[in-house]
Amino acid sequence: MDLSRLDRRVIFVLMGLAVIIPILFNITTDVEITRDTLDIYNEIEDLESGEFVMISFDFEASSYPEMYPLALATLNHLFKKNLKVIGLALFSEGTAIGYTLLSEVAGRYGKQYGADYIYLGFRPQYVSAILGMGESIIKVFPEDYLKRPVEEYSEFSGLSGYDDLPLVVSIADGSMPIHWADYANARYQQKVAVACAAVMVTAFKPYFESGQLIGPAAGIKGAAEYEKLLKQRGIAHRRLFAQSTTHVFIIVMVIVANLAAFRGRRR
Amino acid sequence: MKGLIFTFIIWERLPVLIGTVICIAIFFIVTYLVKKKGIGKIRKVAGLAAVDEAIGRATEMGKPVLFTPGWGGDIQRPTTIAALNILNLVAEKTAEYNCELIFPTHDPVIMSAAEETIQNAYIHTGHPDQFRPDNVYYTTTSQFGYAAAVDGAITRINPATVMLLGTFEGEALILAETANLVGAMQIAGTDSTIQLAFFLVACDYTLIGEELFAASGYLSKDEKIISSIKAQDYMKIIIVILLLAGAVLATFHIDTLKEAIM
Amino acid sequence: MKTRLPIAICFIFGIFTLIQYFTSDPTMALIYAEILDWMQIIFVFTLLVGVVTIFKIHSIKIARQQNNWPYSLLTIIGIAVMAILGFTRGTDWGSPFLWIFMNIQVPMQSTMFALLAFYVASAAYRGFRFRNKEAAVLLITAIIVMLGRVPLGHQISDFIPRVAEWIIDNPSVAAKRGILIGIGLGSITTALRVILGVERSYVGGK
Amino acid sequence: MTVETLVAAIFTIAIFSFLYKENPFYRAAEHILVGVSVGYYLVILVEETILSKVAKPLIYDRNLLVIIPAVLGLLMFARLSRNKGYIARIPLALLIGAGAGVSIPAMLWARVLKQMAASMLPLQTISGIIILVGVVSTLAYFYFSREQRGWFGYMAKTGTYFLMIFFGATFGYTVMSRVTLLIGRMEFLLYDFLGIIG
Repeated sequence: MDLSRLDRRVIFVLMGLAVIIPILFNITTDVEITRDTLDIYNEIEDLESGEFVMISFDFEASSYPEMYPLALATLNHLFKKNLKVIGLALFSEGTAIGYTLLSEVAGRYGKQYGADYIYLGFRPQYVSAILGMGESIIKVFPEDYLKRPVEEYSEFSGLSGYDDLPLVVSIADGSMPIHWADYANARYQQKVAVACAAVMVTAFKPYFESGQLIGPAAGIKGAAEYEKLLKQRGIAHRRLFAQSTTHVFIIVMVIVANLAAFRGRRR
Repeated sequence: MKGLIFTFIIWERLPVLIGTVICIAIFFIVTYLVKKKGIGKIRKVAGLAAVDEAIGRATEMGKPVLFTPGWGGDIQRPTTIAALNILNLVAEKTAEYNCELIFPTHDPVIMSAAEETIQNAYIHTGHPDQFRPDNVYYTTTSQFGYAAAVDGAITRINPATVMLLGTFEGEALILAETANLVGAMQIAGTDSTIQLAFFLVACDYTLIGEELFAASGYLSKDEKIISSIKAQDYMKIIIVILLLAGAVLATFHIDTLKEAIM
Repeated sequence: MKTRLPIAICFIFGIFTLIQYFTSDPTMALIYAEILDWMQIIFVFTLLVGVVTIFKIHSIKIARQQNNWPYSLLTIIGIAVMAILGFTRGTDWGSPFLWIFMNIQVPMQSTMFALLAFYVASAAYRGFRFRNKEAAVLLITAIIVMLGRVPLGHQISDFIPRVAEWIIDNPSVAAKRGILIGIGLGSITTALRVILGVERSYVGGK
Repeated sequence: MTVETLVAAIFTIAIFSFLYKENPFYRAAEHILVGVSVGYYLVILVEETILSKVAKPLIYDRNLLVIIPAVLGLLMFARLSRNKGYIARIPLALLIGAGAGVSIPAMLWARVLKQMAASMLPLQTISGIIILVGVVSTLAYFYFSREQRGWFGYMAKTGTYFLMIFFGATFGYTVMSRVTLLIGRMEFLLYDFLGIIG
């Protein structure tokens, strides 16, 4: 059999098995906490209870499986700290997901909509939305997601621009944190913490190293670390075992492919 | 008057102001030099010849060329503009060879700009009748709705060449692998650094980051684009000099330059 | 008129927003905030145009009974159902609009994205070869990072995650900075071309 | 099993079937996905923007200023006409012009100056040297005014290696993300749909 010309469907089947089998075993592994996750955790931990914090659901429906554990961990932290949470979305698909997640976690902590948190909804054209909120949040969002004027919520009616927000948290699957850095941080020196998909880490790293962004809690490992810091082991911990085995599977495939190609060449 | 100017300017932004002025100055000087002194030579980017080869191949096989600028770019992005410049050249070639050109996109504004570009290219080369407006279309703004639609299109129309030039995100590898599955030649180019890793592994030819901009200049021999690339090159020289100076100063614990820039 | 007016508008708004950045003038700040609002509103209309286009394309397909027209019908039904439900029954918790979104759109899109895991495997198998020194560097770095970012790497040796972290914090950051600076410069010169009216591709010119 | 799970599972499997080959089942799912996502977008946009930023300010606050962007927006529809398309260039020009204007200082500060400052590190440390060499050689690779020969060729070549390290690291991280997504979908099929309790 010529291994270097394996039908891709065979690879697909093997890949499927590499994921399914470990899931069935349901093994929970432990994680080491890294500095990156600790950075965002500490930033939130240092806020005083009752301070405002903005959380932006900057992701699309497609990356929900990866973003869900991250969003859950961050929201748990925000509500546990009794912060006043302002939710919004800069991707249209994040709108409904953000609202669902926010309501779900707020419910667990017995938080009241309008008093402890609000959800502003979605604005297109993220650059002008991010810049606009620096001038006035209420001008950008005169109404919340439920179509009530934001000024009617006495706890939130005094919001002006970024000056009132010690921290913005961006839960992102794509490059939105870079826009937060390029516009909110560059123009208004707004602190922006990031929980993001693992795929974005190398792209964002220069921004973290230079202090333009804070964090990140990244991917399933970041979520597991965050869970450990909050002492609430959950979904991210459960997924790590399958994650490990699948990585190993891909590495083995690459080695096999190279050996097969090498043997083919020698012949 | 002096006091007025003093309060009018935000002084913390002075470094940015100086930088902007320098950039604008270089831009004008270089544009002038390129026009008058003809300094407009740039090196060839590897993999460029592939564009011609790819269209020739499609013509021989009697199959279409599919060009898509990816998901995530909008019309004002430099990448999109570079992609449209290349599209213009591709359209001229496909018009000449009478080869079908298909252009799906996720953005209605890009769609209309592309339609104008392609139509002009067909008129320009004297084949206005071959232009089919239905081949330039909007799919959906949703990322994977777009990916599903382009994927479906690739498997159904079976193009000889797939050009993935523009701003790509997660959908990049889906499109590249599907193109490979139907045996199409893939030419990719993007400034989305994450997807470049996949394009390099999965595609026949890949233009890396700024090479995409340079490619559009090299191919079109367009003075305005070449001047831009040249201007960027001069800015890079300044940046490298500043970087070296800054690092040397930092070594001796002098952070003046660093602080001045921030 | 067809190209001059747009270029003039482009120039005026470009120069204004550029200068405004450097000033503390309150009137200019107000106008600037207004412009940002306008951008959002205009942008929404461009998307509406897109929706109309897609409706048109699929309606034509159905009307002419072109190849695969029943599938186009599904698209039209999808748009119509979502629009009707969204506008009449709201988008709040428990609305049918949100139900379809969470149970049809979200699962399909995330599955579409999950297909990538399979493609990663096949692309890695097909394309990840020690062809030359560059490819070898790419391959080895990828393997170290893949191992270093799961608990398994840590269990094999403490060394692996530490090397992975070092790579990401040093050489990888350096390369990304180079790319960032380059793209930053590219964006600046393109923006200048656009404002000065040299770049006219968006008005269909050369 | 709830209706929700059943519906989601059917569509999930329809998409996965593409891995075997393109088929009518996938094609139907693809077209439904396009339709539903466009419909979703339409509703969110109209409710979140047109109503709250155009209609309500106009009706309740008598804010006549919003008529300007609304009219400009309506001009975009000229695109749909065969010969009046050029009218749409006016609102497009505003979007592009203002977008370009705000981007210049933003790019210069965040992508150029800030990144430069962060790269000016003391050269006694290994990471200071690596960052400097890496940034400079990568910039050399993207320098187009000179052929990559001689000493300059070596520099550009060094840049290529830095780029490859970056792409390799990115590849590794991306694999991680994609695998997580697949695990998420598989967990859904195994736990929620098939009811296999792990």
